[in-house]
Amino acid sequence: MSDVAVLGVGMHPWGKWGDSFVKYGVAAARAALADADVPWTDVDLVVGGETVRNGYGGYVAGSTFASALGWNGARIATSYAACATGAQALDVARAKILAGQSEVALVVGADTTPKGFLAPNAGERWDDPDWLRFRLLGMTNPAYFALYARRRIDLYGATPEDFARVKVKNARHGLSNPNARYRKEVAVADVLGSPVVADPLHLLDICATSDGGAAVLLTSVDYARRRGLTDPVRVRAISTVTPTFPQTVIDMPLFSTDHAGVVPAGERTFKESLAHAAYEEAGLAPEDVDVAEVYDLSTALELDWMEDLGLCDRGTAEELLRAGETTIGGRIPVNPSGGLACFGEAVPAQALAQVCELTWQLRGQATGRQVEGARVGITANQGLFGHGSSVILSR
Amino acid sequence: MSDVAVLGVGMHPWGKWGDSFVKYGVAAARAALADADVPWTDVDLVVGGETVRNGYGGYVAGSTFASALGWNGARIATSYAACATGAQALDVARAKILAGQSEVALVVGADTTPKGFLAPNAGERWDDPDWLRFRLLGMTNPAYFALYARRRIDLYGATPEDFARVKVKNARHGLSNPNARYRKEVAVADVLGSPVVADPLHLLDICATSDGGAAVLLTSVDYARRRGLTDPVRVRAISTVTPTFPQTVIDMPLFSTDHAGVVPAGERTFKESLAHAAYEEAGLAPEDVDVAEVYDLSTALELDWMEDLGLCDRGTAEELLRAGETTIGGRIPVNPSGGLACFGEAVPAQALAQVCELTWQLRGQATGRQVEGARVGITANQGLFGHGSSVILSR
Amino acid sequence: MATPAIDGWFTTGEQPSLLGTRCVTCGCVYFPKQDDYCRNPGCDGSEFVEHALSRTGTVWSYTDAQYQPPPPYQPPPGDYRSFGLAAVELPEGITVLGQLADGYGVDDVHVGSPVELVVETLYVDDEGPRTIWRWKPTDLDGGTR
Amino acid sequence: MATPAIDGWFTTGEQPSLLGTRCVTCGCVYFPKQDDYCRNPGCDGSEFVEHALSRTGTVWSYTDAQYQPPPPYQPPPGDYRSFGLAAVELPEGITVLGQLADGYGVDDVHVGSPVELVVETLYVDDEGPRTIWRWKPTDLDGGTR
Ligand SMILES: [Zn+2]
Ligand SMILES: [Zn+2]
Repeated sequence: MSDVAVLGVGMHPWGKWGDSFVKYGVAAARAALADADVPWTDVDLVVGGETVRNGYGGYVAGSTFASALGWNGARIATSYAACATGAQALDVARAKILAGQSEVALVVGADTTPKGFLAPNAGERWDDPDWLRFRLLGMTNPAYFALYARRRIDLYGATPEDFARVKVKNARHGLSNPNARYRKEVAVADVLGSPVVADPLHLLDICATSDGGAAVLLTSVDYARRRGLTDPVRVRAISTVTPTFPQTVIDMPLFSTDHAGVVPAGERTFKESLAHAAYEEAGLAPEDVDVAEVYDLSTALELDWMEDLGLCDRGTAEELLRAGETTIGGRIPVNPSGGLACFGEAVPAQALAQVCELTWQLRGQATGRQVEGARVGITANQGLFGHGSSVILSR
Repeated sequence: MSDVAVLGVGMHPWGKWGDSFVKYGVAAARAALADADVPWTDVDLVVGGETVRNGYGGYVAGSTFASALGWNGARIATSYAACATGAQALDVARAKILAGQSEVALVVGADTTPKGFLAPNAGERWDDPDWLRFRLLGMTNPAYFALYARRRIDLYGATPEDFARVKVKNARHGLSNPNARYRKEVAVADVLGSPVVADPLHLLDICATSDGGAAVLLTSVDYARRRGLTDPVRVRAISTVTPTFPQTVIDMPLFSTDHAGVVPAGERTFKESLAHAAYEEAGLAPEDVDVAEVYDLSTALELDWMEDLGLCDRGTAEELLRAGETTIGGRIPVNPSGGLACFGEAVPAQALAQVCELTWQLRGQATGRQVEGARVGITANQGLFGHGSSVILSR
Repeated sequence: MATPAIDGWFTTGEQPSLLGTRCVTCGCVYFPKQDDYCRNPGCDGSEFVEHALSRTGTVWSYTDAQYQPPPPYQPPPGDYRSFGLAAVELPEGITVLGQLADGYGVDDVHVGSPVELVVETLYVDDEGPRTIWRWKPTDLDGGTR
Repeated sequence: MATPAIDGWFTTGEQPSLLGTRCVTCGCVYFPKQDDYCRNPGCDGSEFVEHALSRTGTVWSYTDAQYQPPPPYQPPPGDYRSFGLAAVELPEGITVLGQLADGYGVDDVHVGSPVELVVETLYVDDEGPRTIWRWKPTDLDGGTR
């Protein structure tokens, strides 16, 4: 048995609230505990998703949340993995449970983010690629997203209208999600009428940065059973594999790919391998998936992810989109939560928010955005420096 | 079976080399792989101890080391826990092995540190206690150490000469340690003649900050057996418990203790509980310990640790010290490596360096500083914000 | 005019005191102020009232800063002079750090000796003197030292 | 006199080129330079020689920066003007980012179109112009676009 149970999930709504990340994390944690009806004093492990933009308290997020909830002697851990932070924190909690070293683990991520482009911390760091890419190239995060988007246009015939349709769909999905920051219909013309940030991506193609928090209470299946839960949502896979050398797709924040002239490139791209490892671990295939939450840092990236997850063949995501198959009610709804399009990114919380959404979907509690009969859900995201994750949950 | 095997250990010598932390980490990792005679391509998990002072590459240390050693598709994780970082990284690796999700895990920590007092990162952060304690109080790390040292004087009759004797002992221990930064005899008069930094602590009572790296290759006991190792050094316990509320000993970098007026304080201090949990997990007692590596951020702290670890009664560490019982050849040698006194602190590497030293001691390979017949060793350290660790290894 | 180096952490009258908060639900006291959540693990209170801490207490331990601390410490004008530091146990069961009052050093206190809170200038900036709370020894001769 | 915005990353003559390193053991090429350890997982080489990358390649993808990037980006003097960016595949099997040469934008390239390396001014500081490598489209009409 290598499953663990998702006993409770909770979020602090995404937005621009101007409070401390700790407040969001505590609110999300208490919501998850309340959802599971488990007292804080039962928690024997707290894993924090680190935020690197909030002083020392952010570096030691596990400690910060455990202390804020009230020191109870629990073990703590703090994980950092850029956008995959939440999934890696979840992975640590799962491993401790499966190793028999924890029964009730609380995983928390929260962030307070500045307005505008994400930029490096202050100071000159001539050996830090994340600093140098701004200094030497003016290469922002959206510029990387735009490179991927442009390839869809030049290689597969995607259009800016297709990208806009992703936004339209996700905006509609998120309309009644109480934790979403943006809850407003958006038309294709709105997207195309918004300023171009990095050609071909418009402002409304790119996700904002938000404040927010999310928490997941993981327990052993035994603990869940002792509490009368015989059919909890279960974590079936957490993939956090790294690339294989040479990585031949340019990856934020780097200046170049690896050199493919000596060692041949592997058969799968990094993002494909993330999903592949998740399916292998779960013993499931793309056909088994009922719902997906993927990292739509840009609208076009959602289309990439559908193919990386094997939900359709390479170059065909636009077809599914145009046919409405990725909308709730379609064959494979993508981002029923509204995705990053409706939330904006709160780095250490985001991968956990995906797990929260899938949990609600698999329990049939996603009011106003429910994917009917969903039994298997998958998430995907990618962070800087070879980080990424794919989590599979099932009922 | 909840043991895992320490198959290889390696270090990059401590010093002030002025290179990137990545170089130290890679050197230590390759040394650990060579020590174990395991190829890098066998490693299926890399856990990095994060450094928060080296740009983005430091935040994602697991990724940074995995990438530098060459992307091989391994899983990665990055842990941060201030001074306990290395132990927490080890704990993640152990959990993944015991959960059956890894067989060969490489744990790496390395740092490049600035000269002088450790100071907060740049920028104004009026909600960050680590920033505020400098701004409002001028309260440096040595000032906290001095508070603890002074209590030993006022409560137990310790003297500055006693503190100096710790330095003299550790300097002698480290004389022939090839990884130590300082390899020079020191006399009591040298310590007492050095400038007072924070009364009663002199410059030579306080550890420096260093560059350095350490790595530990953990494997399942099965994997070790398949490689013909039937009696490897084993990890018996990794304690990373947190305090219980109210924490009544003032803890760096905080302004106050918790309030003990409503909830009564627990029976053990935080540091005592760290060791207690380690002994419980290992099924061992202080009497079983042959050798200890403890975090002598100051000379006086080594004396506190001896009592926190139960190696002697509260207030009696000076007696053991004066009687030579904590020297190699004595009843319970403390810091045979030379400790922080000879190394200086390299935060994410330090707790791993302790494990390296105990591994060499338990294998009988600690040339020039061997504790004869050592079968059980314990480590201890404490970081900021409720972090700390105690690791027990045995043969 | 002198202004506190940080807003809302202490009062500045003749009888200054540190300002913390108290959880309305369980009574736990916090300094610095805690406003959002109670850190007592058995309490999920989220309502707090301001709470002035005791002005006097006894020394838990003490030291000094013989070297100038690094930034963001702001040195007072003139050559560097060392200053004392103490952790002080207040009667309500909380220990609070502070510098020792101007002119006092490690020879003026011992573990258990009494101190009281004063407010003095920490540094001077464009807007004038910036003040901070400090602990002033009140029994220089009665100690056991 | 113009100086590179970063030392040792590119040459500045008539035929400028990017400077990387090559692992003596396995032949893998690195840009930016890798000097300490080889990142080929099957190689533990630690000796490297400087290696000039191909001056020409084909566009892997491209975009532009229509808003001024945040610091540490240093804008050139005057009002903000958008600039192009491209990831370029070099014949030896490595893809390298760069801005597009002055005056060129997203309409001048497409996936697969050829470019060559030029060196131009990135910004100006106290010591004069600071230069950077850029990709210049070389076949403005021959594309399939
Ligand atoms: Zn309370
Ligand atoms: Zn090589």
